[in-house]
Amino acid sequence: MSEREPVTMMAAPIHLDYVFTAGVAQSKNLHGLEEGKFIGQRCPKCKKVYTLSRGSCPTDGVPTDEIVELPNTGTVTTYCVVNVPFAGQSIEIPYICAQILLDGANLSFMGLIQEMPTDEVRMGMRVEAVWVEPDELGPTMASVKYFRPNGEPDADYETYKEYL
Amino acid sequence: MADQAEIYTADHVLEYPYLRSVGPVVGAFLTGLRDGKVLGTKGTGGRVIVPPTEYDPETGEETAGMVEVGPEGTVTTWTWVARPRPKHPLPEPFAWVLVRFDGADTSFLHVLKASGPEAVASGMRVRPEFRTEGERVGHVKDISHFVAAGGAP
Amino acid sequence: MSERCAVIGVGQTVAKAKREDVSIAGLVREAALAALDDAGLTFADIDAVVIGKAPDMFEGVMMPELYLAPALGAVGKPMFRVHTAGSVGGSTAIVAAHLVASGVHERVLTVAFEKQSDSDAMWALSVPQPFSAPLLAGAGGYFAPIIRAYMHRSGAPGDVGMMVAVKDRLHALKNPYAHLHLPDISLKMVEESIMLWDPLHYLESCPSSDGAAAMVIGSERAVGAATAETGRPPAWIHGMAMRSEPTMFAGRDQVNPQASRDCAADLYRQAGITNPRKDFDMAEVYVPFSWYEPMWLESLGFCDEGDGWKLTQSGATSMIENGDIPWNCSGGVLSSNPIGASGMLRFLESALQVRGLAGEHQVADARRALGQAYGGGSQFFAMWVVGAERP
Amino acid sequence: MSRFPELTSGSRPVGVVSFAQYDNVRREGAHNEVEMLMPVVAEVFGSIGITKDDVGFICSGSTDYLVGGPFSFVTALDAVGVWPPRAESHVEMDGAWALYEAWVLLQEGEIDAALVYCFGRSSPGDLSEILALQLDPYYLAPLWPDPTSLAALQAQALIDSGKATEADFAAVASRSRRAALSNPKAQVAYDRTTEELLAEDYEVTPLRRHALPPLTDGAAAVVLAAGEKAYEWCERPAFITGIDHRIETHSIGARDLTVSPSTTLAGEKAGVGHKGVDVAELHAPYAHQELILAEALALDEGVSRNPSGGALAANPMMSAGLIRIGESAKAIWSGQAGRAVAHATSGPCLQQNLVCVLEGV
Repeated sequence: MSEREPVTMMAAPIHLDYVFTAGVAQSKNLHGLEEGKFIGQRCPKCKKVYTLSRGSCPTDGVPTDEIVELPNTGTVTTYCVVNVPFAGQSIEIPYICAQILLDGANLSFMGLIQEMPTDEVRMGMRVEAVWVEPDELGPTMASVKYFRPNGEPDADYETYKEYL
Repeated sequence: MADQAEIYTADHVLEYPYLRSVGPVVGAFLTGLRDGKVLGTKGTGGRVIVPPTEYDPETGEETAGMVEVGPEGTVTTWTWVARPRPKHPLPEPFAWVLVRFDGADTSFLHVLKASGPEAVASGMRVRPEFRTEGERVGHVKDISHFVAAGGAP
Repeated sequence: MSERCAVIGVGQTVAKAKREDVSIAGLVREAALAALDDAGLTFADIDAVVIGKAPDMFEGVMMPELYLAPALGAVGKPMFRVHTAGSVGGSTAIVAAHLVASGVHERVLTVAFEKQSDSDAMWALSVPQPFSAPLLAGAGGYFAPIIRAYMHRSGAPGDVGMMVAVKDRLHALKNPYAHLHLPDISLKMVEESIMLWDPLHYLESCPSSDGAAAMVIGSERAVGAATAETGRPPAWIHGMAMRSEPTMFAGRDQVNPQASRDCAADLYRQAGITNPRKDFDMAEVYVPFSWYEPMWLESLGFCDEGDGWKLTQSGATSMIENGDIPWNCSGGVLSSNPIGASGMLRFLESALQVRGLAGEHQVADARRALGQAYGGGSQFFAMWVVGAERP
Repeated sequence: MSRFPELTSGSRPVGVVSFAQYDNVRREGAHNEVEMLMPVVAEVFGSIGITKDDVGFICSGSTDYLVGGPFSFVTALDAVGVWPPRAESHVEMDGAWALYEAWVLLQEGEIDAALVYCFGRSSPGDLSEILALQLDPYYLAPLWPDPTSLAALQAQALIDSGKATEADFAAVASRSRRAALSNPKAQVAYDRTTEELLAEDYEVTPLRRHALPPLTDGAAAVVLAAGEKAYEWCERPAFITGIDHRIETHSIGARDLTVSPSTTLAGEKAGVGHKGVDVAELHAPYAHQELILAEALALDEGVSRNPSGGALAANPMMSAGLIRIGESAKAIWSGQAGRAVAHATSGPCLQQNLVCVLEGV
């Protein structure tokens, strides 16, 4: 028996199940996504409009309880082109990962850009959201398939430089 | 919007097949289990530490050498689990036991098969039931469980 | 009211992609015992242990300080666990130093580690959370757009990042503990490496390493005893600071975060630094992606805003080119990245330099050095200044 | 008479001047962590009329595994709003240790006040499985022992030593849940006799349901203030005259489970025995652990133990320790106690323990 190699490694699989609660504010956002709409929330103190809010204004620490419906269009503030496949990621590489500032919002979020060559993406590019089919809409960001150029002229750097 | 008050929940799975390198001391113990033996190491003042670690559990000083202990041992404390949880080592009611192997100065946590709580007591003599040689891989579960050894404490 | 304190011992493991020869305890002990040895001490001399690491999911051990307490000789002592994301190695050292500066303890052992080969770092950092966008791009995907914004703002030419990637790897050749030893490193080699997250090439990104770092921080009295025992000088702590800001908020400057600037200002006030480029002899700064060197050069006041890339381009930060303000002589995070320990390695390397014990990557007559770490979405900062002179 | 008590630990008097906690509940289904923390932070500042601008340091305690993802403390920061940037730190420990870090910093005199907060939810996952991950990853975690089974091994050892009986465990539970009736934040409170409790079935021997803590979602926050600042914000601050924490070895097979030497040592360092104690808030998740802790701290019969109901009334992870300090401070503020001992624990079978002595003047 002792001729066998000494043990050097040990498998230790871990599997844990959770049930997450989105919370009040996030549920409002998710409800919007389920209906094919972006929801913003305005801070009562600083008046900034937050997308994908978890319920608080990150600078004031107070509930963002005023609901603001946001349009489908926005501006790419900055981006990168991803050339590396990630576990669990089914998007074909290369793809564009961009910070998108919806019109009327004061915070950008990361979104996928499609329907264009990756080497033509630029800061300030105007984009619009493409949603999944109505029967596929759900309370998740996956309801937004991706963003694509909407043909408008690029936004002036001055208009989004604070949101990089 | 239909129902403003609806709160969404979502299932989430945190899962990963960790693969741990075990180093020389834990490795020696696991190798021993795979080969059907229980090993300890010598800590500060010659105390025999089972299961062995690279360090003395009190002083942190380096431990030295492997010594075989057991295979029989004595239960130092126990608890009867009438309703095992899904990840527990045994599906049927069992006892968790701390076992001090003969020749060891510390105790080892494992499970004991018994007919019921009345058949378990601190001080009882027990021995490990190893899995078959082919099933053993170098893991603490190479010991399937403990059973009463029958001898007097 | 705060007491003088200094680093009196340091220890680190060799960083490797997989340290398959040790357990987690074995890894942290390697660094801890080396630090004790350097200080001429044993576990019995230590009053308290402060440990830091990044997310527990790297190893799948929740609050591993509980399991590691005996391995670090902490039984019967206070043991403390810090977690501040990527800055954790730095903030752990700072928490340990405060235990001495406050007069609570005389000798504190501080340890930081990551054994990320037990899992997969990329997985652990991007566990998909419900309700969030299913766009996974890893840490580089988060930072690359910020880098692009910096390039846009500063007008930096596209090859500056590659210069940093080469420079830090050349430095690493002088450091036997570094994970990456790439003797053939060149701009061409970086340029030809795969473009992971445009504008970041593979070789402009940090590796994933197993490793640990440890230091012993002592009071003035402990310093005297250690120096008498070992003959090795201390690294006096001249100042230390931490700052945090939210991950995302309207108008946030992610390129040059306010928290970074505020942290440096507080630090420089404590240490009497008025001209960082002149007052420091070297700096160990958390640069996980090449472009963070010019970005932090600006943020930390080594040059005017917009000029960081010029400093890098001029060779000022290269010890190979005898630059006047070498950065990351150890090879930095670009050459070794055991995430939880990476910040502490910056602090540790700055201490090694002012003690004159950095070996081949020693900056001649280094008297004062900066150690910096950052984490999260460039939102958590930890910094210290160490010097050869007693403050 | 001095406005400040004599200190055993440190040299600068630091007082607990405000405390707030979330409603302890089995399952907070509506609100996420940020939404739970926001009202707690608002209350801990608001009740003494200050804002985040009045504190020079923020320290929090929480753990990623309860949330199921890395960096859970990062989003929690948005409940405070750390802007402009703040000196801030986080421990992967109970909030009681976050308070310790803040207390250390306050000793140095650069800052005069600090916010400490913590949160923990047991409801999203299976706490019995999650806490198994706290154990030695080679020898213990692969067996997935749950914390109640480990506590039961300790309880059986206590019985075998002749120091306590199952009836003693039930008496602790009966008293704690009765006391909890007057604690509006308690999750489990009832008026049942020891005999009634002993009629319950075993969860795992020798522990019956009454000896176990509830599963709790909760959060808590404390404001610390040093020197005169403490009196500015609080009529009768609960000054920390002693604070210390110690850890034991990890393996429960290498420990005498019937005693808590780390608590004894921390208690000595914190000066528990220097003067009489009126109130002791002990973080004993399992009923028998209160007996071990009381012995370790040499508390006499005159000490009111866990008047809040303790962790048997509500046991929010990473928070129940800080809540013991908060409840002790409340007893000082109200004049109900002149001197109180608060205790926090972490790890399997009381592996790590913190003792904090609070005094009013």
